[in-house]
Amino acid sequence: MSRYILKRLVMLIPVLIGVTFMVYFILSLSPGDTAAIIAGEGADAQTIEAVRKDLGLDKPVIVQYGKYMWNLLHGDMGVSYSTKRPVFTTIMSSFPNTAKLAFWSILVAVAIALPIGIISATRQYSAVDNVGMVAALLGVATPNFWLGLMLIIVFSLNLGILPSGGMSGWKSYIMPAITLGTGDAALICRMTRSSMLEVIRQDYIRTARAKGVPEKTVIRKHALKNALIPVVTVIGLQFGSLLGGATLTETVFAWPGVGRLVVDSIKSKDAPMVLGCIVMLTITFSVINLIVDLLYAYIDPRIKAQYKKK
Amino acid sequence: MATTNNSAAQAGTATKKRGQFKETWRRLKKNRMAMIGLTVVVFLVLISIFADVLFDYDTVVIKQNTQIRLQGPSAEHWLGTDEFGRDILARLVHGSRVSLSVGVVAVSISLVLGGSLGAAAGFYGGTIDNVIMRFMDILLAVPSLLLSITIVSALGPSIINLMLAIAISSLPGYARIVRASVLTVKDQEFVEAAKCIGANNFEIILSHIIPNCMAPIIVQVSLKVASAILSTSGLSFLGLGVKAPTPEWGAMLSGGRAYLRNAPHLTIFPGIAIIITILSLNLLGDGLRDALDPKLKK
Amino acid sequence: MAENKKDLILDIKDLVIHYETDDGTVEAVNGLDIQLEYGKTLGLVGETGSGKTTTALSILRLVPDPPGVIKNGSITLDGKDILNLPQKDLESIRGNLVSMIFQDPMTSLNPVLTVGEQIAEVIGLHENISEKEAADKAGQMLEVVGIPKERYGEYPHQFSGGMKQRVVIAMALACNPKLLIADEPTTALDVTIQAQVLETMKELREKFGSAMIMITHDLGIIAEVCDEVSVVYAGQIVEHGTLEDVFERTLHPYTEGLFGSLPNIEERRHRLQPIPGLMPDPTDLPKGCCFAPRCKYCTEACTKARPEMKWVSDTHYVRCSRYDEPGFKIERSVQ
Amino acid sequence: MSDTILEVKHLKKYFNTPKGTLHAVDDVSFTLERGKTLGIVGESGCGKSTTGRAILRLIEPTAGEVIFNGEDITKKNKEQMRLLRREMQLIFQDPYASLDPRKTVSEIIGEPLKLQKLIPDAKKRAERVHELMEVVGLADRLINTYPHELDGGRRQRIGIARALAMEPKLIICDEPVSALDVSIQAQILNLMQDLQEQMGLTYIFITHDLSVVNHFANDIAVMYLGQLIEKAPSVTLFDNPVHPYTKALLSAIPVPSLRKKRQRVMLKGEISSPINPKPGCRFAVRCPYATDRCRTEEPKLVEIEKDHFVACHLTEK
Amino acid sequence: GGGGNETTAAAGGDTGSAAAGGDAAASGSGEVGKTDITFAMGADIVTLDPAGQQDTTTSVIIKHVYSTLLDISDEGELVPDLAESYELVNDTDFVFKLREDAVWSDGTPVTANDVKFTFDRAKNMPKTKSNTSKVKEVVVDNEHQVTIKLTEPYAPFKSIVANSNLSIVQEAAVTAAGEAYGDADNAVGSGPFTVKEWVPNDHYTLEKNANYWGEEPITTSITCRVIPEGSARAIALETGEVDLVWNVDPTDCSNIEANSDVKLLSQPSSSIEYLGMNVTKEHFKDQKVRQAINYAIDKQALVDTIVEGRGTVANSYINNTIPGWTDEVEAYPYDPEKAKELMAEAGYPDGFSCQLWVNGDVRTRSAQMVQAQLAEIGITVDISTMEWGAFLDALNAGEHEMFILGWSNGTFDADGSTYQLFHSSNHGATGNRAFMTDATVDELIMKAAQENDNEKRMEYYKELQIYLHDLSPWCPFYYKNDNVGVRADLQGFKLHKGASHYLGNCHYAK
Ligand SMILES: Nc1ncnc2c1ncn2[C@@H]1O[C@H](COP(=O)(O)OP(=O)(O)OP(=O)(O)O)[C@@H](O)[C@H]1O
Ligand SMILES: Nc1ncnc2c1ncn2[C@@H]1O[C@H](COP(=O)(O)OP(=O)(O)OP(=O)(O)O)[C@@H](O)[C@H]1O
Ligand SMILES: [Mg+2]
Ligand SMILES: [Mg+2]
Repeated sequence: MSRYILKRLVMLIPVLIGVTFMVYFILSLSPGDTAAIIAGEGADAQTIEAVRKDLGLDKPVIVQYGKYMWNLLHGDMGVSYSTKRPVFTTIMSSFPNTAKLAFWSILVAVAIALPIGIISATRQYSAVDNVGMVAALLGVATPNFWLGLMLIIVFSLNLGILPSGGMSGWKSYIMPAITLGTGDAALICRMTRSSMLEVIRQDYIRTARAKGVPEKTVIRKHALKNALIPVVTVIGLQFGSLLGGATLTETVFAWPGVGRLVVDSIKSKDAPMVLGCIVMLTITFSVINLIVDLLYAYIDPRIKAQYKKK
Repeated sequence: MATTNNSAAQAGTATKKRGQFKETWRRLKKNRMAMIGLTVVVFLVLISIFADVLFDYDTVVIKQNTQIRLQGPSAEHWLGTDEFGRDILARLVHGSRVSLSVGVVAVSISLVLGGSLGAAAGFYGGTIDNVIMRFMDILLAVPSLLLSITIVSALGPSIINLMLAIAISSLPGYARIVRASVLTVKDQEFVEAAKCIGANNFEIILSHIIPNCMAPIIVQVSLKVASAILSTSGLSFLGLGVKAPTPEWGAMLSGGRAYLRNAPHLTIFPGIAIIITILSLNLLGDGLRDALDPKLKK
Repeated sequence: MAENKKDLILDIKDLVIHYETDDGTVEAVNGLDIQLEYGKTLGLVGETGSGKTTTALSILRLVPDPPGVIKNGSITLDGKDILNLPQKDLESIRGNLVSMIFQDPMTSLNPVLTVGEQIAEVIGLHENISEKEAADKAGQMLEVVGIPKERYGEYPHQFSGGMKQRVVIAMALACNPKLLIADEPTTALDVTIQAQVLETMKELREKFGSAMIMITHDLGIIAEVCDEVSVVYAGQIVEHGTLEDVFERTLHPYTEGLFGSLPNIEERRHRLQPIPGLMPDPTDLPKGCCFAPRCKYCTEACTKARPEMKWVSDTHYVRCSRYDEPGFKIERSVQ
Repeated sequence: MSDTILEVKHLKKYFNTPKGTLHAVDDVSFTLERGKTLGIVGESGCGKSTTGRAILRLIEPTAGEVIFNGEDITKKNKEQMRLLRREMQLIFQDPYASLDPRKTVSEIIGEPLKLQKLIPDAKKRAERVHELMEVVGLADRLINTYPHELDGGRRQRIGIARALAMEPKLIICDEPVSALDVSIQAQILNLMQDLQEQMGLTYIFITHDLSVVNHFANDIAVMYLGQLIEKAPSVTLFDNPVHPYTKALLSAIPVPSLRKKRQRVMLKGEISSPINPKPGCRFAVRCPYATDRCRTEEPKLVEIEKDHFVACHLTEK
Repeated sequence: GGGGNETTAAAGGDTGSAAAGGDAAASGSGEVGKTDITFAMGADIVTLDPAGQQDTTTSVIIKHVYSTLLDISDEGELVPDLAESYELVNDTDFVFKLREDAVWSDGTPVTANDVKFTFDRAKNMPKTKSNTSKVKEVVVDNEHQVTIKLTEPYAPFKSIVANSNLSIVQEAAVTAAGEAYGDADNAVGSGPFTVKEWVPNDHYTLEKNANYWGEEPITTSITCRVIPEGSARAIALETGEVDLVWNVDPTDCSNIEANSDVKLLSQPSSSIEYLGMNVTKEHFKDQKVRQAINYAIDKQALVDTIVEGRGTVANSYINNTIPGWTDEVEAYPYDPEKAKELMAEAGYPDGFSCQLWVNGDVRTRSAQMVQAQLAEIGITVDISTMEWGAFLDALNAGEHEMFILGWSNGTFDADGSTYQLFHSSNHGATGNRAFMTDATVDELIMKAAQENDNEKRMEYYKELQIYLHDLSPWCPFYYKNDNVGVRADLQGFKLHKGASHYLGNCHYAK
């Protein structure tokens, strides 16, 4: 098993190289002179040149990239072009916030999605199923930032029971987590439903019933665990994308997370910052995928056996 | 008795030619939710086709009239007017064109690109598979919205770039789906049978594998068009949307957010338009999934 | 025989089950009767789709609903009226009074639970004992079917097909059921393994004294393990009798066809005599005898009305309108 | 000797799996005469299908020669192979999986004609498809139906028609009837038998059902774990099985008769894994008569009487 | 509503003319209650190094943490800060006399050496380079006096030293921290507050500087929360999560006005919003075209739509709050007919097509209006919304035809509204994005800059504005209002004319 984990972690290296290269390349494509942006409005040509030299932007892209990677391999993510602060500390101050939010959002999503998905599946084509599915779909269909703003108006402004934004105490988690959670809930819900439908058609469910296992236990003990495997994948993927893709929600709720950081950095062409974020996200994303895969093994002994062999 | 039987079947042959379609359609028809979805989608497509007939672009859609700005729904302007006094309904109608075409084009691009990559990976396996899928892993490692943002800010905001960005960021999804379905189809005996009667790889992919991978792809497409529309609105929120004054739902939605409290209709109507579209595409997609998957037959 | 009701474990009368689907109503079971005595083994043979599994499921009231609907008939199991039993009582009967073995051992076991747990579960459900005792007993059951109890904690994927099927048998027999229903229990297995499993089943059945319904399409298996045979065609029993009745005094043309279809080990390269045509579409059964369209003895009258059940002897009945016509004779010659 | 259509020499097919090398087919040799039927029997996973596929080069054999009509086809290039495919065809076990669900009956049967450019003209091709359908007993009205609308028996007839389209000399039938009901099975077996008589076809008939091969084949080869352990004319094999495994196999068949009960030779255990097999007789672990020699030394296939080959140390007295 | 704005500004002042005490007395209770204040801004600060910033967001915190030689009072007057007085000893030499009691937050005295260090450093820092380009050298006369020698007479210099990016930094601290100077743990200032913490993208907190040498602030701590969404910012104020909101979006103003719990303070700002034209480009070489565009744009409609009426149509190129502004020019009236005439005269009776480049949501909205209005006189405008970096880049390269930008004058000297924007030596990046090259303009700007007599200077600026008005390199849109939202019961807050509001006196009554 540990060999398997090690192998997966080693596989991460080429992905990291690929990702950083791709992002570096795209960023260098983008219009706008980085030096001019850093130098700021009103800087003269001389200043811009000075900044350019200072940051090493006068060298060819590939050299810059090489230098970046070299430093990265030595554990140095560099300093932000725009704030001069070390990239790593900046990311570390916002990444945990995003992670916390992502965690609660997924929790909300799962708490909503699993019961609805299961009930929908066990009563396929019933009214409960239809209502549940349409509700779930509404979750996917509603643009995040819109829902966020609506929630703020209702719960902060009109009812005054929740803080409109920022990250202070458990109350401030509620609305962002719901905003993010509902979208994911929809996906998880649908996945749970279809996976559950698939599983309850299986012979072993019929066997369990034939053994006299009460219906509730059949669902809980026999069906759910089997149905969870694809659901766990979706949860893992969603969690991964929450870590990087919560930009809109973070903006609406003034959440000091990495999503805003990375978008701001993209816009200001702050390459070290963008790359730092991307590297960080890639690593966590891969680690989450790994955890998901290990979870599979925990859920499904057949998969565990496969990992052991590899 | 035998003869009557025969002639009855003979009469049926002409229609049976398109059995697969008919079968799917027959099953789809029974799914009320999916039919609602389909109706709405067809309606939207019609609206976007006939947008110019309904509202003139130059004189109604982009023409400003600040005297009547931010008016609520009225007989004259069914859905009210926006911050420049433009008719929101007219903009929504024309916006359906942009939103739908962004969705459709983005999805087509990534379907064709991602699909061929995935098909190649799945069919040939080995090194080709490895190279392609590792490349997809790289794309997949970056959250798709971030990737779109990076690409749009690199290429500059415009409809085409928006489509490209969304297309590229959803490449890996298609590659994976197509690859997976190719893999399942590839090992079916009928592919071996084709090989056995002397079909080459190209013929096999074209006439056996692709048609049999269509079901999951069709489903994916209908769902992805929806998420492309959503992504567009997200990018508009970040100021990376289509060029003004082109009406686009996402841009309308995020542009109206400054007026959320005083003139909520600016955001509510585009919001509803997006929700309805995505909802119906999803209903249709889910319905297609059920209709195309004989296992789910009741 | 049929009147002698008091020692029947199972009494199914005029059972009608339909599947109401979008594509039409599948008439899966159409007036089927089964009487089975305690401790006896009944074989059910018939073609694919003839309604064997549906009948078996209905005994446990496990016919999927929707789309399955039990239209008519009664099922009395050990004196209990199954069709009108409350859900809770049903659950206490399943796995206990009656248990079922399904065709495919590969899919009948839950892949994420250990085999031991799965056997212990049924024991725990029906016997008022502690978890520990249930586990012990499950271990014993494993030994009984010839699997070392050390393998209690292993998962189904670690077992071969034959062993899995034996686990399923252990599970089915764990609570000493009075009736065991085996739905094609060896179809998925290789011949040598099938022989092993059948052997195990035979031994155990003798040991536990359960009655059994053996569903199969393999007449060889019937000959080997059953006391009585019912031949099912289109949801009806067309011929029923003891082994000798059906094998040696075949009365129904369909039964004859079945035998004619079998390649004979003793007689090489003779031409087989298959039944022509196919089973009728279950959503559109003919008005008359369901076998009429394929029957070489078919007459005008056969296509008009469903034939009645006719007792030939105490143990043997047939559903064919022509059987008692003077001069009518099945061609099958018993070797 | 001139009548030999196929000669397989030391055919091997190994698969590389994560667990090790899987010896799916391990040194199988036999010859087959024109117009005859060779039955290959054995338990699941013993390499029957792999043998069939390797002969057709649907999978590349690891080693060995396949001499078809005097030519070693393992040395042919793609284009030559394509032409050779006209001569040798395959009928599959699973009539559901082996037909493309998106194609109509006529498309499926017409496809080989089109691909091999035998009948480029669409109209003539349609006529030929008609003929073929008639040959296999498919009603004309089915011409435009899709496979999923048909039952297993008819589907298998389509598979047969497709194989016949190119008028092959050799047809490898990979369990063509095991998915079918007995009554349908009998229909198909009769059909295949008729076709063989009419067209002088040569069959390799793969099955696990001994009663079927007995009915059908001239010679029977028994495989165990990738190896051929006994081969003899069917009569000989049934009357006088020599290898302990063959005996067990024969005795395990349930006989649908009340009078002729066989004496059971019960085997213990199950077929073991073909991955990195240990030296020695592969059947030794299950063999009631196994000796130390069996466990260490691999027996060779020897001809103990005319046309009767056995690989067992116990026969070499 | 141009007139209304001025009174709103007065409302800002009515909280007390002298100090916070006046307002506190008025409310009847002399006792001070809550003194920890939270306010909200739309973006985070960039650094705590004064020389590393020049954006308005960051300058706020710099103003509270550091001191400058001179300061600009709430009313826009130049007042002493670290320098208790200054003297222009000849045309080019300024002598600044430092306060002797001024100390750093660590207790050490602020010395002339720190001032010299600050200016020497500024000459090499990208963002302060242009502000110190006229500084020849800084001479330390004694511990509390420096002489700053300029390369040429430069009247605006006294205002420039009030710029927050020329805040005096401590030599020891900067040298110790090196490149990393500007973080919460190494910034040392001599202002009324010190930095307690800075959590990027979330908030920073300032605490009263115990060693502050000036008037002791009432506020004990100031927390700034970063809330990017305008409406969320307003809501946070209304729900009381924050006490004050720096920049209230025009669309949120009416909500704040309608809510009695909160109050909107408003005054004309020192910024101007304009449409710039690249006078080197084909169509825009022609003054008539530029004038036609000025006639064709309905500036009042822009004010009403873009800033919801919270601004004044710009009549001139200098802001109306800045000394030197003239009311003698009048904004081009909205007159499409006249515009069409001019277009015809210029040889474009059927108009032409051109590009308009913008950045950001609000300016994109303005651009849409411009587009719609220019369409009326036959000009087809293609709008490109760009990222800030790309936008500046393109403008600096002079590839553009038209653009929309704003200019904010931080020094309250008219030079700050003219030299960079119109002098021919400042093409592109430095500010002259109209790429103007006009001898008269250059001459007037230089004359004004080098003239130390204030009255004469103002004359030059008037002349310049009249000339520019006619030349029309821009179409000035409006002077927008500076809108600050506060809790209704917040006391001690006064609007600063240059939007550099001081929060040190904010508090609530008990
Ligand atoms: N869930 C279901 N929904 C609809 N029709 C069904 C369902 N289950 C079975 N049927 C139909 O009912 C009929 C009887 O099916 P059943 O499974 O009882 O047959 P069987 O004799 O067990 O066949 P087999 O030998 O293939 O197992 C068939 O026509 C079948 O298609
Ligand atoms: N493509 C492959 N890769 C790896 N192993 C394979 C592959 N194809 C077959 N095998 C293995 O080779 C062995 C022989 O398989 P084969 O399909 O020839 O058996 P068979 O005798 O036809 O069995 P069955 O009766 O189940 O069809 C099996 O153990 C199988 O798992
Ligand atoms: Mg069945
Ligand atoms: Mg096989």
